[in-house]
Amino acid sequence: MSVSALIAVPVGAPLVAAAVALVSRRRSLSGWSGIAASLAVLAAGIAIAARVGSGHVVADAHLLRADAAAAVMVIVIGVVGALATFAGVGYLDAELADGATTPAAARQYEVLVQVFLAAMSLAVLADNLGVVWVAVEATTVATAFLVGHRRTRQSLEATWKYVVICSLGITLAFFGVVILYFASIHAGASPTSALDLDVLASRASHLDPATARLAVGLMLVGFGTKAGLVPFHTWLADAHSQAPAPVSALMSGVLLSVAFSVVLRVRALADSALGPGFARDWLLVTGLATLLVAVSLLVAQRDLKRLLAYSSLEQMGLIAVAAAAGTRLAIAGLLLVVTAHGVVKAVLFISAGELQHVHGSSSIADLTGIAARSPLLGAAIGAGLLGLVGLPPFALFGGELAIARGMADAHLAPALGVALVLLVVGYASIVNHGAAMLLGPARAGSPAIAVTRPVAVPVVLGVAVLVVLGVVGGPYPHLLETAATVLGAR
Amino acid sequence: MSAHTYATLVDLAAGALLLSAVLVVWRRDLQATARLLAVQGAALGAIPILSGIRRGDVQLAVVGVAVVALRAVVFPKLIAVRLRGELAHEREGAPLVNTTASLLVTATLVIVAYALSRPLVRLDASPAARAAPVGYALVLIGVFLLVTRRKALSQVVAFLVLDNGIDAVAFLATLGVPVVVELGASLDVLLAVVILGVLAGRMHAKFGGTDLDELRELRE
Amino acid sequence: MTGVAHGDVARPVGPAPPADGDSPATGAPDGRAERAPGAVAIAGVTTTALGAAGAATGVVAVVRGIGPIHVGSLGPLAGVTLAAGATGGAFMVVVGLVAAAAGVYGIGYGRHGRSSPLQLAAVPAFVATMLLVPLAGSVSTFLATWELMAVASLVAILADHDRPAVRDAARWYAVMTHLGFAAVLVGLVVLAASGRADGLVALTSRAASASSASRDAVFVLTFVGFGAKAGLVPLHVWLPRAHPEAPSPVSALMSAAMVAMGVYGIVRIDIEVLGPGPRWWAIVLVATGAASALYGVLQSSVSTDLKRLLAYSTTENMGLVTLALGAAMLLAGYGERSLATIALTAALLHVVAHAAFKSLAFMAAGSVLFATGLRDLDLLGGLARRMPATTGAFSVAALGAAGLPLGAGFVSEWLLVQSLIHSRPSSGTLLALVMPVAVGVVALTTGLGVAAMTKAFGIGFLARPRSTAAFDARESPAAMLAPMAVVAAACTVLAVAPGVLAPGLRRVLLDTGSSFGAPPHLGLLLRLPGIAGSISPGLIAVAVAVAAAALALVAAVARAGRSRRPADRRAALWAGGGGPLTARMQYTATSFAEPLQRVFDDVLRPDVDVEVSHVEESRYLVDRVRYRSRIVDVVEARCYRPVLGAVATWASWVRRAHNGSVNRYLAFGALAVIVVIAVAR
Amino acid sequence: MTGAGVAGAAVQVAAVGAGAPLLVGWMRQVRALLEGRIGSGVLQPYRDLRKLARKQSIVPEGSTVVFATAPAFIAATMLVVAATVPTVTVASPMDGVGDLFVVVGLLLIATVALILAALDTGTPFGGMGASRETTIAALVEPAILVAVFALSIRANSSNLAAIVTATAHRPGDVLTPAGALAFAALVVVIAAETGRLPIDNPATHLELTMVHEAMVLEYSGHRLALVEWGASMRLAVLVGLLANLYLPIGIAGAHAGAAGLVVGVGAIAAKTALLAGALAAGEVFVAKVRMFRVPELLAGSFLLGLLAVTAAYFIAPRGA
Repeated sequence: MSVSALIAVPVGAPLVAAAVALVSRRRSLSGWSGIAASLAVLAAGIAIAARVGSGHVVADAHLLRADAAAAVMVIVIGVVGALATFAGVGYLDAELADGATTPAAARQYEVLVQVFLAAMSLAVLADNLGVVWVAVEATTVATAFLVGHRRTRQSLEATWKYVVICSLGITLAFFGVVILYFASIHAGASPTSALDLDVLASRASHLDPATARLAVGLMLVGFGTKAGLVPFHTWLADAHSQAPAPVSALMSGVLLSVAFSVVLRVRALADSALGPGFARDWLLVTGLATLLVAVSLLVAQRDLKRLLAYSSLEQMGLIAVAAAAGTRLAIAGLLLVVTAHGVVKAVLFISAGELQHVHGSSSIADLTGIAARSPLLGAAIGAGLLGLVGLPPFALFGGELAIARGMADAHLAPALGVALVLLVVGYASIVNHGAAMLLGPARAGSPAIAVTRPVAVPVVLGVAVLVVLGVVGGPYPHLLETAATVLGAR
Repeated sequence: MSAHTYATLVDLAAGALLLSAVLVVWRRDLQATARLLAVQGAALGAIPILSGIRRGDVQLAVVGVAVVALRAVVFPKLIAVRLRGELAHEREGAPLVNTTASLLVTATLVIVAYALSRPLVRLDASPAARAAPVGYALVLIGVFLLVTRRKALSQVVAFLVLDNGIDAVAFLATLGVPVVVELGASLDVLLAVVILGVLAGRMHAKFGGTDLDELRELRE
Repeated sequence: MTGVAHGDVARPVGPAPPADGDSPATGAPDGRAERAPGAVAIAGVTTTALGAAGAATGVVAVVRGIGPIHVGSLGPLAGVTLAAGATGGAFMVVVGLVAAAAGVYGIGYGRHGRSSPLQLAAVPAFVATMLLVPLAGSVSTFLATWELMAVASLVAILADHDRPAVRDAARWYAVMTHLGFAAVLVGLVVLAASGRADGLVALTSRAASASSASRDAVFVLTFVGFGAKAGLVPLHVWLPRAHPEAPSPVSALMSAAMVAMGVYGIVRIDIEVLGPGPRWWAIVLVATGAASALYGVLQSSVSTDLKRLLAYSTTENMGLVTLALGAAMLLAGYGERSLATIALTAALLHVVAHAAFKSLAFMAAGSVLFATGLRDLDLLGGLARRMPATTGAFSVAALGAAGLPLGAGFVSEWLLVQSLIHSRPSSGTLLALVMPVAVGVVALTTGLGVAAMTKAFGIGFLARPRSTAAFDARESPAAMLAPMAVVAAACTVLAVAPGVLAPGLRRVLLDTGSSFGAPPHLGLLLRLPGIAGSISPGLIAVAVAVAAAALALVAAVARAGRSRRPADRRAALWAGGGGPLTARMQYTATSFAEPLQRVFDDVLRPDVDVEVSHVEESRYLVDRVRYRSRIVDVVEARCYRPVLGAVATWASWVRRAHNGSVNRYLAFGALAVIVVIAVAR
Repeated sequence: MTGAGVAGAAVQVAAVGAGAPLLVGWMRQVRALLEGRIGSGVLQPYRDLRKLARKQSIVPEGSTVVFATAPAFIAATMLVVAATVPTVTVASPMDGVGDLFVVVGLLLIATVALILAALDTGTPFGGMGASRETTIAALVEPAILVAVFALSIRANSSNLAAIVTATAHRPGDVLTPAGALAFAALVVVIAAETGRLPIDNPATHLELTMVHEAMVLEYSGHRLALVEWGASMRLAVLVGLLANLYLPIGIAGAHAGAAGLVVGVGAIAAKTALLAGALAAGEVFVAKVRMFRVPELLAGSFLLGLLAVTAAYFIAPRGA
C-alpha cells in the first residue's frame, strides 16, 4: 500500500464502518466492523510509524500528513478505540436487553462512535491547521449526542454544557487560526498553503510577533479546551460522567490527548515564532492550575466516573507541565503517559460502566467490597488505579519518570516539585476512594457482579498492555523519542 | 467599483455588523435578536461579495452568497422556528447583567477590540483590514453575551455573534480562509447550532423551559 | 500441660480476645478457616530461595562488586542498569537473610491465613524488589525499584483488608511512602540533571562539581524521602500503623529489612554519591536522628500493643542509626577520620543488629498472635510456660533491642557512644555543643528502651495470663520456631562475636569515601583505632556465665553439705498476705508504663477522659467512674491533622466554585480570553 | 595482663564479695548512732545472710525460671563488675574487656533481671515495684552516662583504669568545675542505683514508699540472700568506684606485689568506709521524696552531668 493511501486508512476505515453501521440491520455486523475499523486504525498507525522514520510524509493534495508524532497518536486511537468498541458491543447489548435504549438509538451510537474515531484520526493527520480545527470541532459534534445518549435530565445538562463550553473554546481557537493565517500570508506564504504545518514551520520566524502572540495564545486556550485545560475544564467531568462508559473511555483516554497533540503542534510553532519562553510559561501556568483544580476536586469526590474524569484532568495538567519542559525526554515521556493513560482510562471506565450497570449508580458510597465480590474486576480496577497514579510496573510510571528527568534537565525542578506535591494529593485521594470501594467487606444487599466477556476481555487486555508498555523498552519508546524530535523537542 | 466606493461600502457593512451586535446586547426579546442576527449575517456576507466584485473573484462572491444564505437565512430561521412554540416570557433573553451595565461593558469591549487589533492593522493598511477591529469587537461581544445570557437560545445567538465576528475578521483581513477550511468550519458551526437547537428542544420538553439556571444538577 | 499444672491462680474470666476467644486452640489468628497449605508453602519457599540467592549475590557484591550491567530492552525511555558495590552488597545480605528466615516462618504462619494468591505472591515480590534496590545502578532504575518495593509491600500489607485498621494503615502507608518517593524522585532527577548522567557511579564523581544550591536541594529531598522510608520523625506516622497491621512475616520484612533501605539510601546517595557536604547536613541528620530516637522510644515505652511497641522501637533504632550517620559526617567534616569511621561502623553494625533482633521480635510477636489472636499486652501474660520457645526467642530479641550488654544491639551503641565522647575539646565549638547532647540522647534512648523491652517481655510473657486466650495458648509449629531459633542464634553471635562481620564492614567502609579510614578492630577484643578504648562482649558473656555457674555450684555444694536446709518448695503466692489473687490484680502494661507516661506527660499528651456518673438519688454518691486514657501520636495530631484540614478546606472552596452554572463556567473561559489579550498586547 | 593484675582482680572480687555486707552494716550503724539508737552492730548483715542461707527457699507457684535464676544472675553480674571496676588495682585483666559503659550496662542488666523476676511472680506488689524501678532505671541511665562522659574527657578514654590512672598522675585535675559537677551528679545517681534515700528507703516495708523491697517480697531463703548480697555488692562497687575516681590514693599498679595489693585493699576499705559513712550521715537529714518527684531529681542529675561535660569542653584546665 502506498504511503498516502496508508495515511488515509485511519480516517477512512472508521467512516466505512460508520456507513456499514448506518445501513446494516444486523448488530453483530456493525459491531464487528467497528472493532475491525479500530484495529485497522491501529495497524495503519504501526505501519505509518514503520514507514515515516524520523521524517514526515505528505499525502496528495496536502490534505493529510504523517510523521512519528501523528503515528503515535494514531496508535493510541487504535488501541483505545479497539478496547472501547469491543466494550461498546457489550454495552449496547446490555442496554437493549434492559430496554434502556432503542435499536435506532443503538445504531446512532455505533455510527457516531465511528465518526468520532475518524474525526480524531483526521485531527492528528491533517496537514492544514484549519482542517485540524475542523476535525477537532467535528469531534464535539460527533460526541454531543453520544454524551446525551441516555437522554436523562443529567445527560442533557451535561451535553448542553459540553457543547456550549467546548464551542466557545474551540471557536476561540478558530479565531487564532484566522489571525495566524493572516500573519502567515503577511510572512510571505501563499494563501492556499498558508496554514500547512510545514509552511507554518518554515515561515514561523517571519511571523509578526504581536499578531502571532495573539494567535498562539488563542489557539493554546482554544485547543486546550478540548484537552480539558483550565479554565475550560468545566465541561469535562459532566460529560465524562454522563456519557456511556465506552464513550467516556474514548473521550477521556484519547480525545483529550488528541486535542493536546494539537497543542503540542502549536507549541512547536510558537517556539520557533516567539522563542521558547512564551509557550513554556503559558503551558506551565495552565498545567499547574489544571493540576491544582483537578486535585482539589479529587479530594472529596463522591462519584466514581467523576473521579476518573478529574484524574484525566490531572493527567492533562501533568502533560501540559511536561510539554512546558520541552526536552526530548520530557516529550517522549509525555507521549508514553498519553498512551498509558488512554489504556488505563479505557480499563477503568469500562469497569466503572459495569459497576454502574450492576448498581444503578456510580456513587462511590454505593460501591463496596468489590475485590471480595468480583476478584477479576477488583484486581483490574486495583491495577488500573495503581497504574493511574503512576506506580510501577505500569507504563505511566515510566512516562512520569521520563517527564521528571526531562523537567530537571530543563531547569524546571521547582515546578516539578509543585506538580509532584499536587500529584501526591491526587494520589492520596484516589487511593482513599479506591480503598473504600475495593477493600473490606461488601455492604449487605449489594448485588452480585457477573463480569461478561465484553467487559472482561478489554479490561484484562488493557492491564496486560499497560504492564508490557511499562516494563519493556524497545521499538515503542524509540518511536516516542522520534516523535518528540519531530515535535521540536530540544 | 471604485476604491472609494468599495471602502465606503465595506465600512458600511462593518458598521452594520457592529450596530447589530450592540442592538443584540440591548434588546431582550429573542425574536428581535433573531432578526438582528439576520441583518448581521447579511452584512457579513456583503463583505466577500463586495471584495469578489471588486477583484472579479467569482469564488469569493459565491462564498459571500453562501454566507448570506447560511447566516442571514438559515440560522435566524432555525432560531425563529424554535421560538415559535414558546410563551412570551420564555422569549426574554434574561441577562445576568442589566442592560445599562451591558452597554457600558460593550463600549469597553469595542475599545479593547480596537486596541487589540492594532498589530493586525499595522501589518495591512487596506480599507478592509482597517475595518477588521469590528470583527474583534464582535468576538468579544459574543463572549460577553455567552457569559451573561441565561436562556438556551440566547446563548445560541451569542455563539453566532461570536462566529460572525471571526468570519468578519477572516473576510476583512484576508479575504477569507482557504475554501476547504471555510466549508468545514461552516458545516461544523451549522451542526453545532442544529445540535444546540435540538438540545434546547429536549430541554424544553424535560424541564418545561430553557432557563439555564435549571442546569445545576451536575455540580461539585 | 494443663492450666492447673501451670500453677496459675485460676483461669481468668477477664476480657476475651476480640475474635474467637474460646477456641484459640484451632490456632487461627482471627478464627478463620484453614486454607490449602500448598500455595502458602510455595510462597514461603520462593521467599526463602530469593532471600538466600539475594544474600549470596550480596556476598559477591561485597567481595568483588557487580556490574554495571545495562539492559536496554527493559524500562521504557530509560533502560535498566544493575550495579552493586560493597555497600549495596551488604544491604542485600541483610535483606536476603531476613527474607530467608521470614519465608520459612511464613509457611507456618500462613497456614491459617486467608491471603489471596495475589497477596501471597506479593511477599516474594516484595523481597525481590528489596533486593533490587541495592542492585540498582542508575537513577532511573533506583527510582523504579524503590517504587516497586513500595507497591509490593503495600499489597503484602493488605492481606487482611477486612479489618478497618489494616485499610487505615495501608492508606497512611501508601500516601506517606509516595510522598517520600516524590521527594526522592525530585532529588535524584536534579542530581542526574546537574551531573548530566544517569548512572550512580558516574554521578559519584560528578556530583561534587554541581552547584551548592542543587547539592543542598538533592540532600534535603533525598533525606526526606529516605527518612520517610526509615520511619524517621516526623515522617514516621505510617510506620506504627503499617508494621503492626501487616501479617507478621511481612512485619518482620518491613521492620527489619525495608527500613534498612532508607538507611541504604542515605548512605549510598547522601554520603557516597554526594560526598562531603556543608556542616548543616550533618546537623540535620543528627537532629532528626535524635528526635526520632527519643520520640520512638518514648512512644514504644508507653505502647500497650506488642507489635506497635516494636514498630516504634524501629523508629527509635533508625533514629540512632541516622544519628550515627550524622555524627560520622560531622566528624569527617572536622577531619576526625578515625572517629568518623567508628560512627559509620556503629551505624552499619546497628543496621545489621537491628535487622536480626527486630525480625526475631516480630516473628515472636507473630507467634504470640498466632497462638492467642492477641497483640494487646494488657491481655497477655503467662506465655513463658505455655510457649517457652517463643518466649526464649523474644527474650533474646528484647535483650538486643534494649541495647544491654550480652544483647545484639549493645556493641553498635557502644561504638556510637565511643565516637561521640572522643572528640577533643579543641576540635570545634559545634562539636563541643553537639556531642554531649547526642550522648545524652543516646543514653536516654537506651534507658527508655530498656523500660519498653522490659515491659514487653515482663508483662507480655511472664506473670499470669490476663485473658482466656492467653491462658489457653499453645506453642507454635516448628516451621515458625525453626527460623526463630536460627535468627536467635544470629543475634547471639552478633552480641558476643561481632567480629564475624569485620571483613564485610571493611570493604563497605573503603567504598564509602575517602573521608573514612580504617575500621575498628573487631576481634575477640574490640579495639578502636587511635583511641584507648576496648571491650570484649564475648569475654563479658563468658565471665557472667562462669560467675553464675560458680554461684550455682556453690549453692548446690552448700546444700549438699548442710542437710539442715530443706529443699526448695513450691507454694502459693504470699503477696503480702493479701489473700487469693486473681489475674486481674496484676499490673498491666498500661499501669506498668504509667509513671513514665506521667514523667513525659508534656511530650506524649495522653488523651485522658474521666467520666463520673452519679446515682439518681444524690449527686454525692458516685455510681461508676469510667477512666479512659489513650495516647495518640502527637506528631500526627499536631503536624498532619492541620495540613489535612487545610487541604479539605481548600478543596471545599474549589468545589463551591464549581456550582454547575453554565454562565459561571463560561465566565471562567472569558477570563482566559482576557489573559490572552493582556499577554498578547 | 600481668600476674599482679590477675591477683589484684581476684583480691578485688574477694574484697567486694566479702566486704560488701560489712559496708551495709557500717552504714546502718552510722545511721543508728546518729539517730541516737544503739544499732545492731556492723556484722548484722552477715548474720542475716547466714540465717537466710539456711532457710528453705519457697518458689511461688506459677513463676518461671526467671524468678528462680535471677538472684544468681544478679550476684554473678555484680562479681563481674567487681572484677572490672578498679577498686584495688588498675591492672585488672577485665579492664580491657569492659569499660565504664559496660559496667553501667551490667548494673542495668542486673536491675532488669530483678524487675523481670518481680513481674514473674504476678503479684500487684511485684508489678508496682517493677514499674517504679523501671522508671528510675530508665532515667538513671542517661544521667550516669553523661556524668561518666564528663570524667572520661580528661583521660580521653572510657576505660576505667585509664581514668583512674590519669587522676592518679594528676590528682588536681578533679578539682575543676567539671569534676565537681560530675561528682554531684554521681552521688545522686548512686543513691538511685543502690536504692538509698531520698529515692528509695532501704528500711521501709510500706507499700507506698518501697521500690526495691516490693520487688523482692516473694523471695525467701538462699535466693533472698543472693539478692541482698548482690544489692550490697552494687553499693560497695559504686561507692568504691566513686572514691577511686576522685581519690585514687593507694591503688595498686600493674606491677604491684602482694604488699601493694594489701595496701590497695586497705586504702579502698578506708575510702569506702569514709564515703559510705558520709552518705549514711547525709541520709539522716533527708526524707524520701515522692515517687513522682524522683524524675526531677534524676533530671537534675542529668543536667549536672551535662553541665560537667560542657564545662570540661569549654573550661579545659590546660587547653588540652
